Amino acid sequence: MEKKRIYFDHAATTAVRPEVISAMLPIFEDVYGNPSSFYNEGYAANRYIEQSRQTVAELLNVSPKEIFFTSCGTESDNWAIKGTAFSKQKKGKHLITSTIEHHAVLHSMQALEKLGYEVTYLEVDGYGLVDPRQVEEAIRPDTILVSIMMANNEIGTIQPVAEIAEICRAKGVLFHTDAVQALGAIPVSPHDLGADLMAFSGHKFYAPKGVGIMYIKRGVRIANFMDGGAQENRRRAGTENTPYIVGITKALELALAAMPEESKRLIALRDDLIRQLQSTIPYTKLNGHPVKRLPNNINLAFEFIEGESILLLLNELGYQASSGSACTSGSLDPSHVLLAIGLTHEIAHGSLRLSLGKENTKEDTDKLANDLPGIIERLRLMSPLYADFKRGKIKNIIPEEGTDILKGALTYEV
Amino acid sequence: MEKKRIYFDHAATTAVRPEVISAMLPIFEDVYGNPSSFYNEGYAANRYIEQSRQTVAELLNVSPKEIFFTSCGTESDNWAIKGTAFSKQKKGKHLITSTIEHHAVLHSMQALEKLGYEVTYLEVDGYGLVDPRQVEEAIRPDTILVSIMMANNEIGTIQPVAEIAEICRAKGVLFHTDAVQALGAIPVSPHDLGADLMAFSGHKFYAPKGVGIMYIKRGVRIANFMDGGAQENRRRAGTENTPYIVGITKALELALAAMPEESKRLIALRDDLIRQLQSTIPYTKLNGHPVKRLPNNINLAFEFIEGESILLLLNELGYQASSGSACTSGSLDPSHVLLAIGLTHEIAHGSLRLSLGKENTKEDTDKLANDLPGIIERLRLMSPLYADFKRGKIKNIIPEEGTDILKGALTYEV
Amino acid sequence: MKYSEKVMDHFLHPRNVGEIEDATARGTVGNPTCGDIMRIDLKIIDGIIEDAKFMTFGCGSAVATSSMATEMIIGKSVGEALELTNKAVAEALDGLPAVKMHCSVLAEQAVKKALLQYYQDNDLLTDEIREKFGNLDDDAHDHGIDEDDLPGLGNK
Amino acid sequence: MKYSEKVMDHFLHPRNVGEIEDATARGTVGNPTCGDIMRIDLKIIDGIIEDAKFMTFGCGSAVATSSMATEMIIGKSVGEALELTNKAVAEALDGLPAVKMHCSVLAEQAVKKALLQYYQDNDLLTDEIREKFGNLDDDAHDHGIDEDDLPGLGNK
Ligand SMILES: Cc1ncc(COP(=O)(O)O)c(C=O)c1O
Ligand SMILES: Cc1ncc(COP(=O)(O)O)c(C=O)c1O
Repeated sequence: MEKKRIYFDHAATTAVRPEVISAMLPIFEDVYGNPSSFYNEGYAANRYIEQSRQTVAELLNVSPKEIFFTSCGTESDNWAIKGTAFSKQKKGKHLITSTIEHHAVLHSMQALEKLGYEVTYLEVDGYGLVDPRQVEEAIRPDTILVSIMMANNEIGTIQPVAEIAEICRAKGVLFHTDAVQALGAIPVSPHDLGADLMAFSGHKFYAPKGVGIMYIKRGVRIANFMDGGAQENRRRAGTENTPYIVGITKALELALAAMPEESKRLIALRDDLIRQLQSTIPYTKLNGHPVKRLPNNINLAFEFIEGESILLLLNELGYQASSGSACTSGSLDPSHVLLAIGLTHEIAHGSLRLSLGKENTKEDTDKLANDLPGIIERLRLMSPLYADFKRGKIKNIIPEEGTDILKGALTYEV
Repeated sequence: MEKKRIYFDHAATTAVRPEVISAMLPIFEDVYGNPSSFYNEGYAANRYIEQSRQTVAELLNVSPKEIFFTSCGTESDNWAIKGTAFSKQKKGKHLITSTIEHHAVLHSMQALEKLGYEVTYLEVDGYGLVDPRQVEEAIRPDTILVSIMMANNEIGTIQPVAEIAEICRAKGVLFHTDAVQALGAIPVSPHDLGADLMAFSGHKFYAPKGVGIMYIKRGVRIANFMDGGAQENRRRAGTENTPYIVGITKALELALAAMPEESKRLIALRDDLIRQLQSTIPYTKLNGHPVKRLPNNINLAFEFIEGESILLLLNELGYQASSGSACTSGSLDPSHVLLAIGLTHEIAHGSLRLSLGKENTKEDTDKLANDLPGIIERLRLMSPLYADFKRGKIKNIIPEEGTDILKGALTYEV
Repeated sequence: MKYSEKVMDHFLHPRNVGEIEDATARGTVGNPTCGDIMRIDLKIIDGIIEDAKFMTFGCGSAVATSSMATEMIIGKSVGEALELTNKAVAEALDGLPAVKMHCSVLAEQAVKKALLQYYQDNDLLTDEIREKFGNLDDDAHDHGIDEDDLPGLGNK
Repeated sequence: MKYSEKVMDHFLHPRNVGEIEDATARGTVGNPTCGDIMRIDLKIIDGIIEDAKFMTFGCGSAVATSSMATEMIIGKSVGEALELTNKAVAEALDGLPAVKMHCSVLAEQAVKKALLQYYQDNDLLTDEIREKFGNLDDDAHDHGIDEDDLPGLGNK
């Protein structure tokens, strides 16, 4: 069973680049001093951290004072949302977000609701787009934060965040954007964007899991999330994880240097694979926006079958991917994102996310384009829904020739 | 200047053990899958995490369901305190802690005060000990949490936490203990102790900085701190840092295996060094308790001089240590711990912490015992306070022969 | 989350997939909304289950449990088949992850639903037997597991 | 936090440490509570600072700035010495970390306080000159730095 394994789950996490491991190793071995100390070993650690901050700042074209290292994207999101909530409660307790945010945002919002805050969840259209006018309409005098992600992790839809930031600025409301999926994939410029707060995570661009970055615009004051020592200019406590800080910086450098070429390459691979799969597999829907889409993201719904089964069969053939079917998580609900773009439960359960990355080639995608139709067919032939459909007892929801949008789709009556 | 460098700052942080680096490296290289996924690479990551949890649980003699991996000791403390506060506010908004806690605890408490919670800060005696009877007296019907550290990071004092836990249990109040300095240094048994919540940090026992452990007693329900995905049994979100989780586990295994011998060795080194320094350097006070003390901790106050200067001269001779003088942190106040045990500002400013570790030998401590008197003398000869003292214009606070406790010490009039 | 080898074997090589043209009885349980539907067809001759086939829309363990369930009842009498429990199915598969135990419940219920039809069609339903069917129409999706035991998938 | 080589040089090899037995004037500033005290002794002959010595209780930059300050005023006239600014001292040391700028302020003030004594003892205090002394008794510890710029030490 020693097949070549093909990794199509880059949106979940990526392998650490060898160059990043090489950059971190000497730090583990030699730069162990406490960065806040009065001896050579500590100065060395501190220098690595401050040089990293400087590099990240240059790469994002911001000031080093606007860059804070955190333990992950989740922490950055929690900090942005709860930090704003706790420091601005005199102004108000109302926050705005969308229904398709990552759980790091949604669950932070829900935690605030339990503490007496009020949250407006904006709906999205069939492509997963937030309408900036709805943001404007939702802002109230007591609104303290708008949090809309830059790009969605499941369906890849890229939001009009600059427009939303502009509205927030005009209304004097802080704007946070979860840019975890965006950084390294599409251009990210906090100043051009006009965001006040931005969350990033290293393991989406070949740094290790467990290190993130938080951008806080100069002058923006929010409460700390991680309270404790005076690290990170007194705004993020906890002994600094020097190796990972060096690692995320190296990874970001490499990702951004490669991006202009790489994003073109991935878009071509992506669109080719989508086209192939939609033409060979009937009753297939492309989830997310056809063009306002992360270069590496493919999300397809295959009618009549369930996602985990697809993943298991793919795994047998050496592919790694993910699905929006979450029966496994103990909840019966499939991905909240897929439901938010109007998919019925049964269609959402049959979704597959393929997220490409640097090591994927046309050979890989062609191989998948060749293998997947058989997998889908095999599962359909096992599906009582498909049998009923063939027998004319139920109607299909997705047209035979495929589609990229569905509206008002009905649920099967079984 | 290629002298052998001697590291005496193990209480601040430790170098990652080579065995721990070796355990982590293959994970960085090969086990990159998303632990929550449906393919072999993800299963592998997940297996590493669950095996680590199992091992940690066995080492601490608790259930794996009581162990959660976090990003650092600070996070564990924040979680324990804020998680309790946010989930128990119907019962009350009163918390109890001591004046000598780590900032991860104290600043979390202060953050809660800003949100309308009330905190009682218990004073300690001259050795830094909390009196369990005072805990009992401070508990009110609306008290939701008592947080007293197991061992202090600056002066090494070991608290009567089992007694305090017993009181809390009897009164139906949750008990958290910051055991960051204790784990790996002295026996730690959550169940015997009877704590509900405990915080640990890897980099105090030769794991990397940026990974911690949280113990939550089965049945104890507190709000999540890191909200987001369903990782860590839905109680701590964020993509799992598999290499560090493997690393902290390996480090804990090794630390606990070595502890029985190592703690005896360190106590002998520690007491010998204290004796030597107190006998050769006049006007020297031992801070902290002479016996109820971490095996690796030495904290001395040298009258008439300032700590940073000592550190800089030590660094020149190849030693790394730390001080309770915090003039550098922008605050004029020296360590809150040293003030809490009754030191005047000027004495507290002259303190030095030497924290020993596995690579320190008798040769190291003897070398220091030989070098330090000259450093202290040199600084005293530069000190206007010492000149005034010699001239009889001011009186000494610490007796010439040294002491381990001071009460009602006066401040100099200059 | 990882399945046992038995589960994977039954998922990858499901036994008795399909429909029985002239089935004596059919049981369909589950709900597309929840992500799993199981249908079991039985061919019963003289009170003996001569053949059983299944179709399943669902996850790996849904397929594996239906496959195993059909294996376990073929050749049995209807009375014996009625004693099939979800635990027995799960055990025969060398166990299921906690979050997947509901699949074995579904498999048991699909078998029972088909048997119920057989008992009803043949007027065999005594009060005693009726009890064995329990409340088939109740939510077949009561996962019945301790929330505390749920590992979960993050959507990333 | 790291000091410049100049600061370390003056800390490790301080110039002019000590007291002047027959000092013309002495200035002591700072406060043991704050962790630094500086004392500067001046030997002034015919309005020229023939010698200066210091004693300092304080951190590395407190020692270095007092050492540098004495160097900068020896051989100068009292009028010239009066123009010494904390900025000049800091610059002569190739800069100080932001959190340590107050040490240079202390050094300037110690010099001024000694000079003030000299001007007073010799009845040289005109209104114009009095102004140059500013408000010596004000809190010499107003760090005057943007909180935002403070890196800090965790107590660990
Ligand atoms: C007693 C104590 N608590 C908490 C912490 C914080 O741990 P970490 O640096 O891993 O956040 C430390 C060390 O820095 C400590 O000594
Ligand atoms: C959009 C988005 N936000 C936040 C996160 C959380 O990042 P992390 O896993 O580093 O906590 C992820 C990935 O898991 C993500 O895709």
